[in-house]
Amino acid sequence: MPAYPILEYLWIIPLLPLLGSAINGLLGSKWPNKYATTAAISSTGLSFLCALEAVREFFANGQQLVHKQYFDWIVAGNFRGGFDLQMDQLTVVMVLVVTGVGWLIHIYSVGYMGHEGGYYRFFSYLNLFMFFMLILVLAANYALLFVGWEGVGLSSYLLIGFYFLRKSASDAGKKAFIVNRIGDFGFMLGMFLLFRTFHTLDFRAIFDAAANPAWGHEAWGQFGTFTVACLLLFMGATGKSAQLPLYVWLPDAMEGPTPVSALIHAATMVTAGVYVVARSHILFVHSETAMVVVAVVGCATAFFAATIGLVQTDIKRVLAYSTVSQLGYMFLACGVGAFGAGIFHLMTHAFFKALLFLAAGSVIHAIGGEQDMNKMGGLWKKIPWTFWTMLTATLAIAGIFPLAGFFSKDQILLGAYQISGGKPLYAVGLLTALLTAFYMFRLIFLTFTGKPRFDEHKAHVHESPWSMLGPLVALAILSVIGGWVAAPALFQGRDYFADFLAPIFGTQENAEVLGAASAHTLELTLAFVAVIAAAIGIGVAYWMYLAKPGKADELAKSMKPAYTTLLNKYYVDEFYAAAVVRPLVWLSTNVFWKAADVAGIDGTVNAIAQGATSIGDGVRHSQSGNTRSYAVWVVVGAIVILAVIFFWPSASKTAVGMVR
Amino acid sequence: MTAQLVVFFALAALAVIGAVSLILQKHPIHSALSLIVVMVALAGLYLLMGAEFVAAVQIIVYGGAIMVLFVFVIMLLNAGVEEHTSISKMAGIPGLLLVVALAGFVAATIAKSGASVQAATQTGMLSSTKGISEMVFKDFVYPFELTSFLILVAILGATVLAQREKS
Amino acid sequence: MISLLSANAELIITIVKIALLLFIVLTVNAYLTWFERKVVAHMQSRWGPHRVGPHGLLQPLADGVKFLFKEDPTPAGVDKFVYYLAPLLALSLALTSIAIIPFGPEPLHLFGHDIYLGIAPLNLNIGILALFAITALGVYGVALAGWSSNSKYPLLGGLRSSAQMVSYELALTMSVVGVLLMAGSFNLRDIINAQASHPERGLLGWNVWPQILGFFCFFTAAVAETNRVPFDLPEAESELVAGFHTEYASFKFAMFFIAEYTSMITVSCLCTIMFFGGWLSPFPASWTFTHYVPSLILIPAGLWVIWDGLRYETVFGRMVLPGVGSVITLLGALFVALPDVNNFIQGPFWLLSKILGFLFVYVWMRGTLPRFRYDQLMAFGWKLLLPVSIVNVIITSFVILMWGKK
Amino acid sequence: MIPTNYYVILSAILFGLGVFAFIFRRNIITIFMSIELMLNAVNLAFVAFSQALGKLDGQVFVLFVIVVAAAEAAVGLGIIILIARNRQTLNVERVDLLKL
Repeated sequence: MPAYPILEYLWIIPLLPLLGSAINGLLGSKWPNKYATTAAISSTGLSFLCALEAVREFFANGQQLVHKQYFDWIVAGNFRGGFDLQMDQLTVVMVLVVTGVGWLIHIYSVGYMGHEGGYYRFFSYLNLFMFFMLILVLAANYALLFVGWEGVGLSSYLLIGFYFLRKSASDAGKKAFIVNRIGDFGFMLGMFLLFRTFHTLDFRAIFDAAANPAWGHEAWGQFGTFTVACLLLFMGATGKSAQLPLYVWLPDAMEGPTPVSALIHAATMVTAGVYVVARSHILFVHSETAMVVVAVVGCATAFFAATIGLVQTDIKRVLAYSTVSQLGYMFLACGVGAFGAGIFHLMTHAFFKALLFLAAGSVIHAIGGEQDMNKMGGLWKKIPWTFWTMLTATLAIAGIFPLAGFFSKDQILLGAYQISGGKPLYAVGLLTALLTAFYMFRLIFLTFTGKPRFDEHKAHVHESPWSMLGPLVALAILSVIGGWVAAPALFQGRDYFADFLAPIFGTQENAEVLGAASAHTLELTLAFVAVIAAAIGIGVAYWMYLAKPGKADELAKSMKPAYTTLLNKYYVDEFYAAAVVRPLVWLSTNVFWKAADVAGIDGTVNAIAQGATSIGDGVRHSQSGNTRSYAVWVVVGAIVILAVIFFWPSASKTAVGMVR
Repeated sequence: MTAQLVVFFALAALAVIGAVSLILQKHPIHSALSLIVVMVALAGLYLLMGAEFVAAVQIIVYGGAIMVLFVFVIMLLNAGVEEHTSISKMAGIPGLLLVVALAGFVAATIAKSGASVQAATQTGMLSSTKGISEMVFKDFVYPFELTSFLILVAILGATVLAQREKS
Repeated sequence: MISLLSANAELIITIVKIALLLFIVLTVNAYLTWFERKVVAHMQSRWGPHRVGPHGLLQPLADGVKFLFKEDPTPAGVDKFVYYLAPLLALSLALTSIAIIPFGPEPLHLFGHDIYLGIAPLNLNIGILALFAITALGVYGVALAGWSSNSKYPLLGGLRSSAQMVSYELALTMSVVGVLLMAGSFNLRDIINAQASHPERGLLGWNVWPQILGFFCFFTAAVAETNRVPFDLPEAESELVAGFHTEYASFKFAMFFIAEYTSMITVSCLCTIMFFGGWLSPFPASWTFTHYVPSLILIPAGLWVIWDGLRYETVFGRMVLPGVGSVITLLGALFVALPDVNNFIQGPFWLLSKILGFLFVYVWMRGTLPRFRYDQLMAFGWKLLLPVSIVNVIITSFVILMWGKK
Repeated sequence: MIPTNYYVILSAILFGLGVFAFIFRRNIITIFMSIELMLNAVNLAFVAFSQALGKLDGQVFVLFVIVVAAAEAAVGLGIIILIARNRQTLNVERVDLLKL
C-alpha cells in the first residue's frame, strides 16, 4: 500500500466509468433499468470519490506534479506513445469538474431518461464519455490526449444520434462528427509538427524544451514553428469547442437528450479545446500571432453567437448559442494571456451552464417535450424549483455580483482590457456581456412569466422528480458560491484560484503592468461597468418582454433584414453547404465513386477475372480426356527440364551435384 | 571382364528383356510376369551392389505383395488381350521418339556430369541393415511415421473403393 | 584336372552339396508321403499302405513310377507358357528355400576344406529375409497354375491361394520380428547361437518360451502359407475338385506335390531354428553323457527293425528289414565308438529330430482338424493373427527396451 | 568394380521403357505396371548413387518409394476394379469422360 494510493494508481479514476460502460453495454440489454442505473451511478460516483481522494492526496503531497508511466501504448523508433497519466493543478480542476458535474448529471439523467427506450444504451454511452474525458484531462502526452479527444468525439456522436430513428438526430450526429474531423485534422498536423520539432509528445519534455530561450526567431517568429503548431492545435480546439468557423455543429447537437447537451455540449467536452490551449500555453505565449488569433477568434465567436442567440426561440438552441459565446469568452481569456481566468470561467461556466441545461430539460420534461419558448410562459408558479434554480444560473451567467459568473467574466474582461491593444476586445466583450444578459433574461421571461401560451389541457405541467431537482439545487449552490474562491481579490485580498493555478500559468500579469493599487481600482471600475452592462441588458429584456409585450415583434418588423439574418444564423449553414458540402458530394460521386471505384478498381478486378476465365477456356481444350496424352505432356515437360539441365553450364553441376 | 561385370551384364540384360517384353506382350498377365522378371533382376543387381536388405525387401514387397495383387486383379477381372484402336497405333512412333529423347537426355546428362560419377565405382561394402534401420528410425522417423499414415489411408481408400454400395 | 578341382574347389563343393541335398530332400519327400499316409491311417484305425514292400515301404517308389509313366494331357485353350511355367516355378522355389537352411554348427573337415552343412554362405546377413522372399514368390506357382488352366475350379483355387498367401504372409513376417529383435540379426546361425547364450539352461533358453505368442502365430501362418490342412482351401477337394492343380496330371502334378511337401520341410526347419533352438540339444551343455542319446535311440530301433524283419512273412521283408535294421544299429554303435563323430552329429541329430516332430504335427493336424470356411480364413488371418503378432512385437520390443537384451 | 554410370544408364533405359509402355499400352493394368517399372528404375538409380557415395540415404529412400508404391497399388487396383465394374472395359481410351 503506497503512501498515496490513488496518485499511485491514477488509472482507477478513468477505469471505473469504462467498467460501468462495459457492464451496461454488454449486459444492460438483459437487465431491468435499476441495475443499469446502479452500475452507471455507482461507477461515476466512485470515480468522483476517487478524484476527491486523489486531490486530497495531491494537496497532502505538497501540490507537486504527479507523473506516472503505466505501459507503452505505441513504441516505434524514437517515438513513444505511452499510457502516461499526470496530475497537476490544472488537471485537478478539470477532473473535479468532469467527475463532479458528470456525476450530478448522471443522477439527473436517471429521472430524465426514465421513460425513454435504450436506457442502458444511454448510460453506457454516457459512462464511455466520462472515461474518454478523464483520459483526455489526465493524459500526460498529446498522443494519449488525442485518444481521449477522439473518444469524446465518438461518444458525443453516439449521444447526439441517440434517437437515431429521427433523421434530424442522426444528421446532427454526423454533422458534429464530420466538423470535428476537420478540426482534428489540424490537431493531428499540430501533433506531428510538435513531434518533428521536439521528437517527443510528452507534455513535460515539450514544455521544458519550449521554455528554454535557445529557440531562435524562426521558431518564435510570426510564422515560426511554434506559431504554426499553435495555430494547428487551435484549429482542433475550434472544432471541439465550437468556435468560428467550426461552431456550426453545436446548435444541431441539441438534438441529443438534454442531459447530454448539459454534460457534453456545455460543461465538459466543448471545453476540451480551452483545456488544450491552456495546457499548451507555454507554446502559445511564445507565439504572439497565435495569441492574437486565439483572442480575436474567441472574441468574435462570443459576440457572433450572442447576436444569434438574441432571436432564437428554441430554448435549447438559445442555450447552445450562449454556450458558444461563453466558450468564446474563455478563448478570449486565453488569447489575452489570462489562462487562469479562462480556466476559472470554464469551471464556473460548467456549473451554471450545466444547471441551465438541466433546468431547461426539466422545463421541457414538465410540459411534455415542448421546446419552443413561444409556447411556454407563466410556468414559474407550477415548477418553482426549476424556476428558482434556473434564475440563479441566469443571474450567474449574466455576471451579477456575487454569483460565480461575475468573478470569472470580470477577470476575463480585466485581462482583455489590460493587454496592449486589448481595448477593442474589451469593448466587444462588454457588449457581449450585455447581450448575454439580455437574451438569457429574454429566455427566463418568455419561459416562466407572462400568461401561459400552451394548451393547459394537453400538457399537464408537473414538477420534476427529486432525482432531477437534486442536481439542480446542487448546481445552483455551486453556481452561487463557485466564484468566491476568487472573491477576496476584489477586496485587496488574494485570488485563491489564481494562486492555485499559479505554478502552471505564472501569476496574473496585471500586477506587473501597473501598481497594485491602481490595478485594484481599475478592477473595481471594470467590475462595476460590467455589472451595469448586465443590468442594462436585463432591463431591456424586462422592458421588451414583460412591461410591453409585443414590443419585440414590432422591433423585429421594423428591422426585418437584420432579424431574418439573425434568425437564419447569418446563413452560415447554407454557405457551408454551397461552398463545401455540394462540391465534395459532386467530387466523391463523380470522381471517386463512378470514375475511380467503379471504372478503375472494379474494372481491373473484373478484367482479371474474365481474363482468367478466357485463358482457362482456351487451355481446357488440351484436356483430351485420354490418359496417355497427359502422360505425353508430362514426358515433354521432363524432357524440357532435362534439356535445360543439360545445356545450362552450371545446372548440370547442380542437378547431378548430389553425386559429388 | 571380372565375374562381377559378367553378372551385372547378365542381370541388366535380363531386366531390359523383361521390360521390353512387358511392352510387347499382348496379355496383361504375361506383362506382369515380365515385370516380375525385371524386379527379380533388379534385386540381383542390388545384391551385386551389396544392398542386401533392399534386395530382400524388393522381392518380398514388390514380388511377393504388389505383383501378386496385380496378378490377382488380372485374374479377378479376367482381363483379356487388349484391342487396338486408331489412336493406339498412332501412339507408337511419337511415343518412341519421346522416350528416346528422354533416355538420351538422361544418359547425356549423366555422361556430362562426368568424371565424378564414373569414378565413383561400386564399393559393395555398404550392406549394413543396422545402418538402414538406424537411419529410418532416427533421421527419417517423421517421414516413416507419415508413410504409416499413408498406408492407413490407402487401406481405408481401398476398402471404400472395393465394397459394393449397399442398395 | 586336379588343379582345376583345387582351383575352384568352393564351386565344386557347393555343387556336390546341392546334389546331395536335392537327393536327400526328394527322398525325404517321398517317404514323407508314406509317413503321412501311415500316421493318418493309424489315426483313423486303418492299416494304410502295406502291400508294396514291408509296411508299404516301397509305396513311394511305386507312386513315383506311376507319376512318371502316366499320360500327361494338356487341356485345350490353356496358356501353354504359363501352364508349363507354374509347376516349375513352384518346385524350384520350394527347393531353393531349403538351400538357406543351415543343418549343423561345425564344419566337416575334408580334403583340407571346411565344409559346412547347408548351402548358403555363412555370412548370409539376410538369411530369414531371403527365405521369406523365396516363399513369397512361391505363390505364383499356385496362382499362375490356377489361372493358366483356363478352367473355373482352378481359377477359383488360384484366386483363393493368392489372396490367402498375401494375407498370411503379413502375419508370418510380423510374428518372427520378436525373434529377430531378441537375436539382433537376420542370420539363421546367429539366431540359433543367440538361443545358446545360456548353455546351462538347455531347452529353457529356447525362443519358444518368451516368444510363445510369436510361435503360435508363425506356425499357423506357416501352415496357411503351405496350403496344408486346415488351410488347404486352394485345393479343397470337396469344393473345387482339386483346386489349382485340377487340370494338372502326372509329373506336373507331382511337381506341385513335391513342392508342397518341401515347403512343409522348410517350415519345420524354420520353426525348429527360430523357436526351438535349431541344432541345440534340449539338455544343459554340461550333461555330456546326453551325447549318447542318439545311439541310445538308434541301436534299440535298429534291433527292433531286425527282430520285426525276422518275423516277417515275405522273403523280401525277411531280407530287407534286417539289413536296414543292422545298418541303423551299426550307425549307433559307430557313434558310440567314435566320440568325434558323435560330437559332430549331435547338432544334425537334434535338428532332424525336431524337424521330424514338426512334420508329425503337420500330419497330426491333417488327421484331426476340419477345413476353414473362406471368410473364416480371412477373418482369422486379418483379425486375429496379424493383431496378435503385432502385439507380440510391441511387447517384445518393450521388454527389450526396459530390461535390455537377454 | 562396376562404374555407377552403368547402373544409372540402365535405370535410364528402364525408365524410358516404362514411359514408352505407359504411352504405348492401352490396358489400364499394364499402364499401371509400367508405372511400377518406372519406380523400379528410379530405385535402381537411388541404390546405385547411395552405394557410390557410401551413404545409406538412397536405400532409405528406396524403402519409402516401395512403401508408397504398395499404397499406390492398393488404391489404384481398387480404382481399376471399380472402373472395370462400372464401364465393363479396361481400355483407357474407352475411359475418357473428361473429353470435351
